[in-house]
Amino acid sequence: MFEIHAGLFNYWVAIALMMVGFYIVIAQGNLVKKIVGINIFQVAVFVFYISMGKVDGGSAPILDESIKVYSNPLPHVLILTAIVVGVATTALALALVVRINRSYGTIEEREIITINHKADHDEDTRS
Amino acid sequence: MAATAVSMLWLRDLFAVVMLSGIYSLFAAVLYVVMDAVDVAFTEAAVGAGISTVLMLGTLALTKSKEKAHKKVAYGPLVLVLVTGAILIYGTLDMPRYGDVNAPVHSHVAPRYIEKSGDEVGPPNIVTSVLASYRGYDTLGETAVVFTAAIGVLAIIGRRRKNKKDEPPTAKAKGESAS
Amino acid sequence: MMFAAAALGILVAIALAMFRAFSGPTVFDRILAVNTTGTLSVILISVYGFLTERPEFLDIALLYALINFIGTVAVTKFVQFQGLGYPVGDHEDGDV
Amino acid sequence: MMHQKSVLRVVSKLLIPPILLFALYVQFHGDFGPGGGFQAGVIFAAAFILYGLIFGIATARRVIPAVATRTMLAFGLLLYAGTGVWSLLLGGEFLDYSILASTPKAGQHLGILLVEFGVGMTVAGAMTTIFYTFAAQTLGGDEPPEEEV
Repeated sequence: MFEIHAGLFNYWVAIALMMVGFYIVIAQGNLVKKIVGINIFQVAVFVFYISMGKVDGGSAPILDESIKVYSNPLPHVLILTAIVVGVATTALALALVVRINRSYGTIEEREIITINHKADHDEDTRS
Repeated sequence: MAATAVSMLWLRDLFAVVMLSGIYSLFAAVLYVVMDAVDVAFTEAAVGAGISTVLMLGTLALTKSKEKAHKKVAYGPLVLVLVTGAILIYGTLDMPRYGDVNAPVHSHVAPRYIEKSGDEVGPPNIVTSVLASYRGYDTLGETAVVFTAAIGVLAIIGRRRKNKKDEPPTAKAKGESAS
Repeated sequence: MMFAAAALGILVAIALAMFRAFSGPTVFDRILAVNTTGTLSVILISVYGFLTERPEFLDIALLYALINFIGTVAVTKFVQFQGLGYPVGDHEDGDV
Repeated sequence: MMHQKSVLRVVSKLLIPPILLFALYVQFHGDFGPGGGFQAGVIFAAAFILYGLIFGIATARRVIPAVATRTMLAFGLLLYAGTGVWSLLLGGEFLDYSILASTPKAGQHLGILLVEFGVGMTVAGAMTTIFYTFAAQTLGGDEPPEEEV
């Protein structure tokens, strides 16, 4: 069902997902949602890599006597490590969000910018 | 899967967004299994559906789970995204078709891994032998990244150790420690 | 053939669950939808393993089942207590 | 708060040992099937996370203290790098496992086993540490999080 051999369809799905993630990152103001957007983007890149590694009629790259064609194991290795790094960096980003919420009391980008501007302005008037 | 992503865009309730991102990663993992990447599917299943969701919920518990109202469509970013997408799709037109055996990706290092790793390294799982042996440096650096991320989280939001002499434990804490 | 039909049926079921997850008016609809989707993908992976005649990848399905449970517990706990680490002692040593 | 949820408590008590066992299986079966250090570490951490969710962070910290997870975190990376240095000391190149045992193949096997174990420990330690930090935040300070601003 998923195995659509219409040539480039897989890449297009990956690109569409990537763009959705990209749009969330640049257009939405909420920091948690931005992180979700980064995750969507990430998974889209992973899907792209894995679809490049697939070989027609190939099987999973685990050696077995009865199997002749294997899919390319190299993208699998790269993506395997990328996923774990991805979750580690996501955790770091979420920690930053928590810290921002603690100092600013909000996780909306615009409000943070407003607060920063106000602080700058106060400093200017004082000096 | 794409529908999941798009609806994540529209939903304003962050809690629902987090749950949908769990579903999204489940689908991604099924997709990996279909594309023969069993190891990757394994990782995605454990990481995406489990740990990520728990961490996001942890963050939501500390912040607010409702998003503020925003403009319906931001046109500037939308145009930028559409243009980028169009350029990328134009780029894929020259790419080898999905599943092509003669694609350049499959011609350089991969055949050697597939043919020799059984004799040179041993484990039947090629991914394991490439990960740990051929590309051991990569994995070392990557482990270091995970280590650094954990240290970073501790440094950013870890609770400071309380000075016990200054601050006697509260009655509630005493009760808990007794039980 | 039988497995293909089963896979098709599972896909339909997933689509139904997804609809609930998108539109779900209450939180509990969504929780149930996520849980159902998880269970269905466990079955889908198992069926796909038999479909391609390499059934040794049932490990993944097993892992899914476990992780799904943990995720659901986390979500329900979040809904009920608005936090993950509820009984937490104040007398604990800090992290840093 | 979770004390009266006896179904959850019993089920998770029944589930946690199999999860830990499964993690070890994934760790050491990674040579033959899907799996390896990364996945095993995450599953291992998931068991502790489940425990923490059901019984509370304070109890989970009594079972596996934060010091232990941090030690795991550091020790795993050290084990990985140490394997490289060991092969260096034996006269090979950094992370060249062939020299670790009498035959190259046995050496490779040993090296992969050690390295994967190191990765698993680091990932398990990292995930558990991160979860502890996030969960302890919830009611971390003496005041509720809303007033912490």
